[in-house]
Amino acid sequence: MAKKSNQNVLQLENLTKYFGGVPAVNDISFSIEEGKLAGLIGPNGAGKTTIFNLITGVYPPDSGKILFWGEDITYLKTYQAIGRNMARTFQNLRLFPHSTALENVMVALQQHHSYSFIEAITHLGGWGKKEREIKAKSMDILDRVGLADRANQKARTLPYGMQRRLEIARALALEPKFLFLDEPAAGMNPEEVNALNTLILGIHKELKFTILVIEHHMDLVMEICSHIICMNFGTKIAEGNPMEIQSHPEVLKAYLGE
Amino acid sequence: MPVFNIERGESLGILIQQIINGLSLGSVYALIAVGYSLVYSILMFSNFAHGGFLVIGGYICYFVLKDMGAGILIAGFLSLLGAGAAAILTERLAYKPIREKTNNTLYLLIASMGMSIVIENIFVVTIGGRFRALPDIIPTTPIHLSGMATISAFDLISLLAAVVFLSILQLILVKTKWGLAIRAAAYNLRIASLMGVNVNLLISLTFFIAGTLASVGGIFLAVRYTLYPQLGGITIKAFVAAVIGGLGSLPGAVVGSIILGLAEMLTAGFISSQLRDLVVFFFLVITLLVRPQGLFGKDVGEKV
Amino acid sequence: MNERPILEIKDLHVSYGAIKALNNVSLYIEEGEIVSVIGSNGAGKSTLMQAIMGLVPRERGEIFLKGEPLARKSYQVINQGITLTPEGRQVFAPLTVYENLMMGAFSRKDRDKLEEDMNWIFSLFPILKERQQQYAGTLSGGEQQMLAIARSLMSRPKILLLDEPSLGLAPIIIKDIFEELRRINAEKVTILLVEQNARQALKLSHRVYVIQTGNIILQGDSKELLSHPDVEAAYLGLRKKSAIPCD
Amino acid sequence: FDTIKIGSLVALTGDWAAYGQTEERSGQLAVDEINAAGGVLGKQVELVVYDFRTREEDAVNAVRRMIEVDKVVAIVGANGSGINNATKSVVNALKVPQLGTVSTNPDVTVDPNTGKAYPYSFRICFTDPYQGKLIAFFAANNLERMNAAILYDIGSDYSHGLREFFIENYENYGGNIVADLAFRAGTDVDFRAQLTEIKDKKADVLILPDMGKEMALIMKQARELGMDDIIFVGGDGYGEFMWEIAGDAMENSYWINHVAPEDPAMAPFFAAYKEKYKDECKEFTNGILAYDGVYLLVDAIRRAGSEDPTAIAEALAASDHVQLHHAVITMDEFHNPKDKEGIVLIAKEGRGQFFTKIQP
Amino acid sequence: MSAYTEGIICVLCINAIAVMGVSLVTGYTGIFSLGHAGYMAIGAYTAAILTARYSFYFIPAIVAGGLLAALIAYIIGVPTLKLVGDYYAIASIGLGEAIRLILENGGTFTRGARGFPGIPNYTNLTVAVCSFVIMAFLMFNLINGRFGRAFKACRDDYIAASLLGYNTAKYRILSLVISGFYCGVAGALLGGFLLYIKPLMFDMMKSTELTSVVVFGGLGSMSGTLLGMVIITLITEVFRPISQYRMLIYGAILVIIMVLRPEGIMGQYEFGPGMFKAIKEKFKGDHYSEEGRKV
Ligand SMILES: Nc1ncnc2c1ncn2[C@@H]1O[C@H](COP(=O)(O)OP(=O)(O)OP(=O)(O)O)[C@@H](O)[C@H]1O
Ligand SMILES: Nc1ncnc2c1ncn2[C@@H]1O[C@H](COP(=O)(O)OP(=O)(O)OP(=O)(O)O)[C@@H](O)[C@H]1O
Ligand SMILES: [Mg+2]
Ligand SMILES: [Mg+2]
Repeated sequence: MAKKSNQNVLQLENLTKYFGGVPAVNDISFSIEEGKLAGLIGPNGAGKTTIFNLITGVYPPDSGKILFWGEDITYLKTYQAIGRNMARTFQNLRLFPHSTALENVMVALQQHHSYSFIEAITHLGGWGKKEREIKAKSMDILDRVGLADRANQKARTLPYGMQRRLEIARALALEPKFLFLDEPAAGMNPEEVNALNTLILGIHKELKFTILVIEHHMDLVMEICSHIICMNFGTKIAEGNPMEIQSHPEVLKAYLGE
Repeated sequence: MPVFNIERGESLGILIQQIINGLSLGSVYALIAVGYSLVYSILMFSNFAHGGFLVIGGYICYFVLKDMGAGILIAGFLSLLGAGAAAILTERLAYKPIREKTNNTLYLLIASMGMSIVIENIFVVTIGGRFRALPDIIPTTPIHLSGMATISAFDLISLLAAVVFLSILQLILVKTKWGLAIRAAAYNLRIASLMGVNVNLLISLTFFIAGTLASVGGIFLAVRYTLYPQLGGITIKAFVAAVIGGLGSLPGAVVGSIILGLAEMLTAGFISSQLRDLVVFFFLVITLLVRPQGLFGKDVGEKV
Repeated sequence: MNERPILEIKDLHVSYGAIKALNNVSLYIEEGEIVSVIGSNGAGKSTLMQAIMGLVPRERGEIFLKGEPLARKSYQVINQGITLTPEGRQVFAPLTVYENLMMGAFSRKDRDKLEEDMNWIFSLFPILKERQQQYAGTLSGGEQQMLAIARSLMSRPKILLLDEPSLGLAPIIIKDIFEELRRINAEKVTILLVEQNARQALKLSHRVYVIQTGNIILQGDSKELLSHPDVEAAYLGLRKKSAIPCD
Repeated sequence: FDTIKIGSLVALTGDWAAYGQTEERSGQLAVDEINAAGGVLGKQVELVVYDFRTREEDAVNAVRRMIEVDKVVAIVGANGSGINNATKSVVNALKVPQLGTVSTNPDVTVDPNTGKAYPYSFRICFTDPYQGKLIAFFAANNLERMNAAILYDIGSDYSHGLREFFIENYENYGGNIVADLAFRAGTDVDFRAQLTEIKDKKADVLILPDMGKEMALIMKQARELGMDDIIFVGGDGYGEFMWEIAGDAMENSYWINHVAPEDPAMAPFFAAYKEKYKDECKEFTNGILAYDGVYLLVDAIRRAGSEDPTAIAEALAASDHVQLHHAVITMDEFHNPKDKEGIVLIAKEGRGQFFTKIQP
Repeated sequence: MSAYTEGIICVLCINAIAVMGVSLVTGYTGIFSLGHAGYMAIGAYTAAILTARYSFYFIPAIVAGGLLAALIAYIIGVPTLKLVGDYYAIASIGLGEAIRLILENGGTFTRGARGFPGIPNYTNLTVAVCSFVIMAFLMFNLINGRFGRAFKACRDDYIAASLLGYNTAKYRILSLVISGFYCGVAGALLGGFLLYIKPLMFDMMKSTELTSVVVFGGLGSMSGTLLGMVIITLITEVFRPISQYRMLIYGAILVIIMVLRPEGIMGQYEFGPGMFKAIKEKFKGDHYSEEGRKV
């Protein structure tokens, strides 16, 4: 697939989605360049999560187009979209509650460290090596988000803040090229939000992901994002760097309430 | 030589007759399906012991009538009360401890299968497996409809009973705060109790209603057909009806029952009696494929 | 003063199997106070709230409401005038917004006042008015959070427990909600608040408890604590190891 | 050993529980009487009763346990051909005779591939082909009704067998099958759809190769549909409890049975049963055949003069004019009682009364 | 060894193979099926017809039985597996019954309700035990690894699973097909053991038994399933002398286990090194009701 010259990894063109009579997403277009750490902000109900849902194929848009690495992925099924090397976290936690933290990560990680059905039922061939690899890498990722000592605790018994970090770990385990984070800092205290800042920046620098993050913690967004898109009532009202956004009159009116 | 009401070739008469048959069968299914659906609507599991409540109701009625010589009103009342109490007891003994420990309704389902085996076999070991019949407390005398078809008073009464019970229940569910509480509790018992709902009381109440409905069904079945410990087994058809209608939806349970009754009778009458069940199950699967949540089931879009 | 505090917790212990979530926690709330509880992830804040509501069994310890032992079943606790906005929204997804609000008012006896309160709620959260007939499960995260708070307000509690009410809300909404809490409090509603947004919580509340791995390690006047030398540490929740490595 | 053990394979749970309980009681009654009269070969007889839940896998292990653990020398039961079809491999491998009570399918005693009898499989009742023929003979010759409808249980091997042999013979006698319809026992309780069709086809006799409960319901519903003139003819599934269900609809129906309840020879049995169990023996066909089954086995033990199962099997095969209560039994080469008379009962005044004996 | 003990071991092995299949589909993938006896029936009839009519050697006949059952599972699964929860459960009752009804209406080919006699006696102790060992080996391997985790992920939250890139439909079908194969093989062995089969043997009651054993043993625990199966089989054997109470006891034990340990006798755990630690933890707690964070 041919990379576009401007290296837009993700490109939304006139995306629209109605629920009943409500336009959750209304004629939205924007694009994200490779390697960017971008933010998507907007008041509650602006349509941010819906955009994530449209990109990841949870539901199809009413109209518009989604290009990913130049490929049209508008109507792909969820697992097909994810198969294009993207990963996301959920605003409302979606862990596997009865599995341990480690298992939660392994089930994502194995997507890229697979072995055949025959190897699986006979335990011959690459099975042992691959399994060990999956486990070790999963532990690494847990360690990265600070959950290594909780690896064997059931996900649902983790406190809320840790469940959020487990979600991030699981998304990382998919080894994506593009990471979508939906309110990763919800339920964290200021100090933890700071640490999350560092984590996201670290991931971004080290692993060279492109990241799009939805957040209501403005400090975080303004600090880490180099490009911000702001929406309200389903439409895009501003786009630019943090400085531009912070001084955009409409953004201030709609969102920051000042 | 034989004298028939139906002249050969009067297939309209047969059609009408089969429709009447189907409605009558469907109304008995409905009485069972509604109680079953009610329990489903709150605890979200298929209570396979429901057939057991029906048998309990039937036997209580039988023994009160036969051995105590009481009238039908007393017998019916005691049987409703008894089956309702048995339903509450079952819930308290077998389901409450489980739902307090876990959210997974599969465990409730298996416990309910266990309970249905227990109830059936309590009757087998105590009073034996013999088939019994209630005296004709509900008239089954046929009424001839202008020589075309016959309908029995029983059919009319069971249809009426189903409609009345359904309407009352539906009113309760839609109009009262308790009805709302049932639907809220169905989604999440813990949060419902956080709203001040005495969840255990609510569930007991639901089971009581379900038990009494089952008992009505049991008496009807026992009069129309026969009474024996395994009678509860035929509730499987009522389950199917409730599923076709949409689990947890009471109007759905009734409509599903009627549809199922008609489908069975028309299949047996016009397609093949050998394939009756096959067609019924086929019908079930097709319905579900077209509408996975049943005819009246709500498909609440899940947000990600 | 002779009068007992409106809510008093003595030596509360709660465990989940081997995990000790609350260890010898004692605290009190005077009538008309706003008290906040802060602490890091897993400190036991939500457990404390749930223990008050009777959602988790107490292992040891007692809770008094105006000197009388508090009921142990959650529906009875509600009927004694205490309401919790649970952590993580937990709205009734298959019910409409309107029905969720009606459920919030389930324990109310004065049902003729419901209409009035519904209007009050709608003026607080206009978006909920628009979405009255939408299934709560399809609301956006922030809208669900608003609904959860609104639902607890519908019960007109004497004591309102809030577990992270600002979760997922836009700053402007948080500001509004905190203002509204102050106003409700002025009408003699006592508030116990769990917040990650500690600075905001401290500003709003009269007193604060800091909780760490199940123990109360610090308590005092909110204004004082804001300038307390250890407060920086309290913000961090005194974790031995930072939750997220910052290389 | 100081007792001689006889196994009794009955269904005490599941859909056939009503029959199984009667068989267990009747078998025990026979054992008590035999023991009171001094037992056999100087020893007391003991009945080892196992339930098989109407399931073949269960029956197979029950039979193995009787033979291996309890060391029974012979087995009476079961009452279903399917069960005996599954257990026959076990009893013939372990060499212990088994006497089916109401197992009427020919395959129970005869290997369909070789046409020879299994050495250890027997029955005390007549077979499906014979019973089917009796019903056909009776309908065509005694009743002179030539337009028959059949309503059979699609899930039952018994019902299938009877239906097949009835059709074959009835057509030979010149009858017409105007309707051949099915239902499913257990889940179906409403037969009006089929009956409506039968009514439309103007059948004058309705053949019911089924078990009691369903037959009762069918007759009741047929009369409700205004089918006043059709005659019901059934097989050995008849039971007195049917009156309770079907009531007046039973009147003047005919049943081709192994036994007749008012057979004077059976009166002591009914009295003793009532005395012992404070209950009427309403499922009397099963009861009597289980009761006489025990007597036949004990007689074979006596004739064999030994507790050796093989000797008992040989003695059983050699049964010649053995006087039992309900009949005189002579085993033919296929281990079926030879030329057993069909007893026709007519349902009248609340019970099944002796009508005639037929032997086509 | 006495024929009685041998018989029990054979039945145990046959049932074990069947319940492993059901355990995979119900315990691991979360598809609640009440129709798996139907797949046993397919396996049983295929092997019976092949061996008795066409004189096949028994091993290919058994494998053919398993494969045909798997194929039918695939054909049934593709359209119906989009149903979830009790809806699939009720539909599966219908599907299982449909298979049986087709066999009953199969005319001379299946000999209908009268049953199929004269199957050669190919299931002896050795065959049963060997089949069990092989099938168990493959099954335990399968669940210990990526497929086991994937099945569980689809069970716990199919939306989350698909957002991890899993084609959940594919995994659900795969799991059903494998379980169909297992039940088919079990059915084939059962035919060779009883030497006579009839459609009624594979009714809903049988399906229900299979599934309740799985829940009884612990959803998501293969060893629990096997342990549960042994316990249930032995209970029915041990209580044989008090025949009429047997089913009562069976039902009561089912209820009591669910009440005392709803997660089944093994919970989610497998036999193995980590088991005791895990079980100890399990007993200490963590049985608290989950919060319904459904959305
Ligand atoms: N499945 C759905 N059915 C109906 N309405 C929906 C659905 N999903 C979203 N909506 C509506 O669309 C609007 C946008 O929702 P979305 O979840 O995208 O908001 P958001 O920007 O993520 O807000 P928040 O910050 O509060 O999470 C909301 O008003 C919501 O109520
Ligand atoms: N159901 C449960 N089973 C076992 N352990 C639990 C359970 N619920 C909570 N815990 C444990 O109890 C401790 C306290 O949890 P709690 O949810 O009260 O923390 P919290 O202070 O509310 O954290 P957060 O700020 O992240 O919400 C944690 O270590 C958690 O893992
Ligand atoms: Mg959102
Ligand atoms: Mg918390």
